[in-house]
Amino acid sequence: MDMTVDIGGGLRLRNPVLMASGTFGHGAEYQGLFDFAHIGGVVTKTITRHPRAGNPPPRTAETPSGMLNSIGLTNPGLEGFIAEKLPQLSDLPTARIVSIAGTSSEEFAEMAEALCEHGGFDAIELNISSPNMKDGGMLFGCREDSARDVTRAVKDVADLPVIVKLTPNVTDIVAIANAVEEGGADGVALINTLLGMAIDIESARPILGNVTGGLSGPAVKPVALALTWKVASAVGIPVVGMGGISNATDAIEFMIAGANAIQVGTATFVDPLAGPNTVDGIIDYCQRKEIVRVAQLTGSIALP
Amino acid sequence: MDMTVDIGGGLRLRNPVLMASGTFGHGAEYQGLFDFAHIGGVVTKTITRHPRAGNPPPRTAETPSGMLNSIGLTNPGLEGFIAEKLPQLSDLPTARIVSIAGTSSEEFAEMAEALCEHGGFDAIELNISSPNMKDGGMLFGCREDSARDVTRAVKDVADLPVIVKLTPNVTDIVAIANAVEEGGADGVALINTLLGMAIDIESARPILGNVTGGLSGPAVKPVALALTWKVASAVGIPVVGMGGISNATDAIEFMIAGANAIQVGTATFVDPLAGPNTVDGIIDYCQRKEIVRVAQLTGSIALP
Amino acid sequence: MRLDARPIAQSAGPAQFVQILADPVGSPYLRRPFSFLRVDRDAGWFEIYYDVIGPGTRRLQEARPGDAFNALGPLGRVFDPPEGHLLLVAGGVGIVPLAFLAWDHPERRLSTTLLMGANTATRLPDLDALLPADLVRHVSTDDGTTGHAGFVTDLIEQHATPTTAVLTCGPHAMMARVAQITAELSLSCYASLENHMACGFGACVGCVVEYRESDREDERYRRVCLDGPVVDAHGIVW
Amino acid sequence: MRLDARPIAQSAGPAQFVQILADPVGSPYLRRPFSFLRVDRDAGWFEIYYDVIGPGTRRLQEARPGDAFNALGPLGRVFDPPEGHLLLVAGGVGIVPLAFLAWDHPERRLSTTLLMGANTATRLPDLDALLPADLVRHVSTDDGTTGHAGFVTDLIEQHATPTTAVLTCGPHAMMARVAQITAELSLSCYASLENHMACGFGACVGCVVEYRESDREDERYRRVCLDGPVVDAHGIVW
Ligand SMILES: Cc1cc2nc3c(=O)[nH]c(=O)nc-3n(C[C@H](O)[C@H](O)[C@H](O)COP(=O)(O)OP(=O)(O)OC[C@H]3O[C@@H](n4cnc5c(N)ncnc54)[C@H](O)[C@@H]3O)c2cc1C
Ligand SMILES: Cc1cc2nc3c(=O)[nH]c(=O)nc-3n(C[C@H](O)[C@H](O)[C@H](O)COP(=O)(O)OP(=O)(O)OC[C@H]3O[C@@H](n4cnc5c(N)ncnc54)[C@H](O)[C@@H]3O)c2cc1C
Ligand SMILES: Cc1cc2nc3c(=O)[nH]c(=O)nc-3n(C[C@H](O)[C@H](O)[C@H](O)COP(=O)(O)O)c2cc1C
Ligand SMILES: Cc1cc2nc3c(=O)[nH]c(=O)nc-3n(C[C@H](O)[C@H](O)[C@H](O)COP(=O)(O)O)c2cc1C
Ligand code: FES
Ligand code: FES
Repeated sequence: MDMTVDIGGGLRLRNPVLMASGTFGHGAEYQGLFDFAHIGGVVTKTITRHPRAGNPPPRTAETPSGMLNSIGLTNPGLEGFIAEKLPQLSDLPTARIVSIAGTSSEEFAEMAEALCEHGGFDAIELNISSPNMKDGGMLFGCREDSARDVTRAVKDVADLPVIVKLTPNVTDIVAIANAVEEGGADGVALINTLLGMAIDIESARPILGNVTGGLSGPAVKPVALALTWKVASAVGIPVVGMGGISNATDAIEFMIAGANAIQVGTATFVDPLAGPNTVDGIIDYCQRKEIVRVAQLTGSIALP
Repeated sequence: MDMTVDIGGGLRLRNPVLMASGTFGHGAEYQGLFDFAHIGGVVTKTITRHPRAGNPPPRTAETPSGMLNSIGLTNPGLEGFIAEKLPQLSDLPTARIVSIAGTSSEEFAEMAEALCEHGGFDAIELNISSPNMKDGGMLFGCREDSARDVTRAVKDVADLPVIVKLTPNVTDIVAIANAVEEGGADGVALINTLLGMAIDIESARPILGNVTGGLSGPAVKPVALALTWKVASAVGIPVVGMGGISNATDAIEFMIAGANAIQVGTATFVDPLAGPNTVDGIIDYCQRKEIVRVAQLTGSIALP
Repeated sequence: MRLDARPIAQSAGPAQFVQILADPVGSPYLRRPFSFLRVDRDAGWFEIYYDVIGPGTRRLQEARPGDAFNALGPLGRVFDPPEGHLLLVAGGVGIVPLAFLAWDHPERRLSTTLLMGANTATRLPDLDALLPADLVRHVSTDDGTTGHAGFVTDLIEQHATPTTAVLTCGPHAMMARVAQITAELSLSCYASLENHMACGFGACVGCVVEYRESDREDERYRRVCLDGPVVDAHGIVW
Repeated sequence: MRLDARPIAQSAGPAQFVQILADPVGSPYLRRPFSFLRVDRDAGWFEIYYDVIGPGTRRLQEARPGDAFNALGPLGRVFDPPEGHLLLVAGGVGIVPLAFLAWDHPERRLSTTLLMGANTATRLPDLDALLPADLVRHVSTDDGTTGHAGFVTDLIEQHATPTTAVLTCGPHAMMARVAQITAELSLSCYASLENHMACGFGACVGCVVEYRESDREDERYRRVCLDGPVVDAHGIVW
């Protein structure tokens, strides 16, 4: 069976299962638990130009079938990442995607250029959709013009595939997806977290130190699937779907809706083997259904 | 203890718990199960100008801690409602709010005018936010100008309080809330359902006959709470919060975030007494916390 | 599975169902509908019988004697069987409401015949445990491992009289075929539908079935939980 | 609660913890962290001890002998107690990791003292069941119903020697007070933190605590699950 999939710009994955940004550290945390060659690839925690401490704790809160996080992009910054994390990442026997976020198109481009010059990874994911960055992170992803511009600025300097990660917190995600396609994106990834909040009624305080955070996990899966279907039906570039994927059944739903590959995020916190188990489950399904190329699943939805 | 709350236009509720539109029929379904004088009020299933059959089944699908629905505003139309449902509704010993949806500002106004002339209820809720109406229902709620215009058109003819119900499926719900306040809304209600989808991987078919539907239930509570907090912090009119409220703890979270009243929706399907039990739980909480007026809870959030 | 619940048991009638909360903490979130298999109105209990297929029925299966469940019912309309010969056509757990009719109307058993279909012998439930001993039954399996070899619907014609009324419950495709055959034979036919339900109360308008004829647009689709679960099989769109 | 899990039991060390999935069907969704109370490395089991406070611990409480749980561990760093006299200061279920230290280092018990505080006598756990018999212990209750009347932190000074090292686990306010008092007494102090955890693995960066000093901005907050759960109580911002 052929499990390989293309996710844009010539990047071919061994199989369609990636580990989502911010839920897999830089890979090292899970080493020893499973063979990374078993999954399609990993996306790093988002890197910013300068080191960031992140938001004050508490940073996570459980919600029905999901969780809120307000991590706030804790990361060692571009130089710190290149010096300390990239060497380890480069050694992983799977596709390595570096996620970056900037405060301006220029900063995005500067980071992409520095990373590409250094090398040692396979693609860039532009995080224009984090709800946990006060200095504009999400705004890029909320407007067509800025989404297009930042994509173009990065594409102008990057010689690796560029995947743009979209926020669900918009009126018309298809318009944003079209804009980044116009900007030259090799692929789109969706969804980042939904804006959410929780309050402790005994103290009347928000549970998160940062008041609001991003909702993820099975609770958001129906939203993510609807948006993946809409975007995949509208763009001509590959789509990486995510949001609440915990197992092969979930992953296959996204592929049927139009995703070329998927990412497993929060589920890894509950089951560190969620990623490789998803790969195995997709293989079982394809065998049972006599599907010879997993890519045939993509967009195979039977509409009424 | 004073459990009364104002939700705009002079409408004072006996207590802050309303039954949400589309989850309580026209009230008759639950008669006999509890005393309606125990809750703050009921909102009818949304009425349209003409009778609607609704969408093809299946119309519901369970999701993690929630459900999707694509009912599609099945209703007997304005005349049918006035002739068959309104008399029963009028007899209920609690506040009666009629939810309406139109395909144009004129149609909204026409319906509001006819209903107000007839009387027998206490307020109108404008549903400009249903994801299940193909002919434009949601579009009104997605744009500031149309949201403002439809509100103004209804306010010009209605002599009862007008509450506008907002959709969460927008980039900037605060802008929409401000627009309907400018349009003269007496209050805002939020959230309606989030757009969602589910697929059966055995058949590759969408589970809902209408492909996509609206997500509700505990899964959406964090999103609803964040948006309620944002809107309540921005507008000068009362806010009715909803989305995943199943019990008093949930209801109190919304009030602390800024809601003047709340609605119980999907939870009623799981527990028909969710509404009255929520009232009792709020009373217990206020007694324990020595809060003499429930309205003091509104906006009492302690930010860090 | 037997549950003690006097108010439910006392008022339960044929074709009605109960909505059970399989997990109070919300996983799965919605209640699950089950038909009554038997009730003892004096002792105040009712029995249900189910296939384990997903999270809800798995939780029920894990239950141990003494566990409590939140159950809401009886819901739906009582089915009053018409006079004359009654032919019950069951597939899978669709046998449950049909068995209850037989249990609840002992006086009708002599004029009732049950036809039960399955893919293969091992998929047949234990009919002796589910049915009154004096109820006449005929079995079919698709693969012929027991009883008639073929579809259960093949048996309808030979067991029907011109005044027979048919009541069916089972997989959609089977019921649709029963409706078609009975139409050809000009027999009246009722189907006990098992549409997916959210509330079970008539409030969500989710469990609808499309009627062939309706006076008004908003009555084209009607609620199975309130109008049914038994509907005139010739009146709906299969 | 005792769980058979040879690989976990064999490698578990003081202060480490285990992440237990209380419900495989996802309610509650996340795993719950619990300290080891005792382990038997030969027999291959470990014990946890918990207060029932929410959905996760309620599910554990409902467990019956023979039930299986998915547990991940041991997680966190092993705490190697420094030489010399050790003063353990516990509040509530914070006693668990401290008890494990005493169980696991029998040779240290004679040079160890445990102080245990509670609001009132009835809130005290059964110390004889939780602690090795030869571990010296002193109790305090806020209302004086048993032991010293007042805060457990009042007892620190009288039980400390100039070279005592203090290890504390319990409510945040208590640990903060222990940190303050030990600073005043110039004693070294370690705290076993119980921050809310999502992954327990270092992957989510959610369980962080703020350090007083850090070379770099991204190290200002550090992960309790990886860096801890035991941290230098004087090195963090309380
Ligand atoms: C009126 C009525 C009477 C029924 N009587 C019986 C019976 O006596 N014995 C029996 O075994 N089954 C009966 N069913 C079907 C039973 O309700 C489902 O098998 C059960 O809900 C499955 O739940 P689950 O969580 O185990 O499986 P899931 O994995 O949730 O679902 C498996 C299948 O059951 C269907 N289903 C799930 N939830 C519901 C729901 N809320 N309402 C209807 N269908 C649902 C799904 O569409 C799916 O096809 C009845 C259904 C109805 C509507
Ligand atoms: C390293 C560590 C060791 C612990 N050891 C013990 C122990 O030995 N005995 C014991 O009784 N308790 C211990 N706890 C606390 C225990 O994890 C919580 O009591 C438990 O998670 C509560 O879950 P719940 O669903 O019953 O309650 P909930 O209602 O979910 O939560 C009640 C309280 O527990 C906290 N909590 C909930 N989930 C988590 C989580 N994932 N991580 C941390 N805190 C959480 C919440 O903030 C809340 O204050 C430990 C916590 C940590 C981090
Ligand atoms: C704790 C946490 C941290 C995250 N950090 C990032 C991040 O740094 N960059 C990013 O693009 N997405 C981040 N995400 C979003 C995930 O990559 C993913 O888009 C989202 O969680 C939805 O998928 P899921 O439901 O499978 O987790 C984070 C999510 C979580 C839960
Ligand atoms: C089955 C169903 C039907 C609904 N119909 C309507 C409707 O007719 N009009 C409307 O304004 N909202 C409708 N809603 C939305 C609810 O009123 C509410 O806004 C939403 O479900 C979120 O609240 P909840 O999570 O408490 O249900 C419907 C929701 C459900 C689940
Ligand atoms: S199940 Fe809700 S109307 Fe029938
Ligand atoms: S709990 Fe996830 S990093 Fe510590």
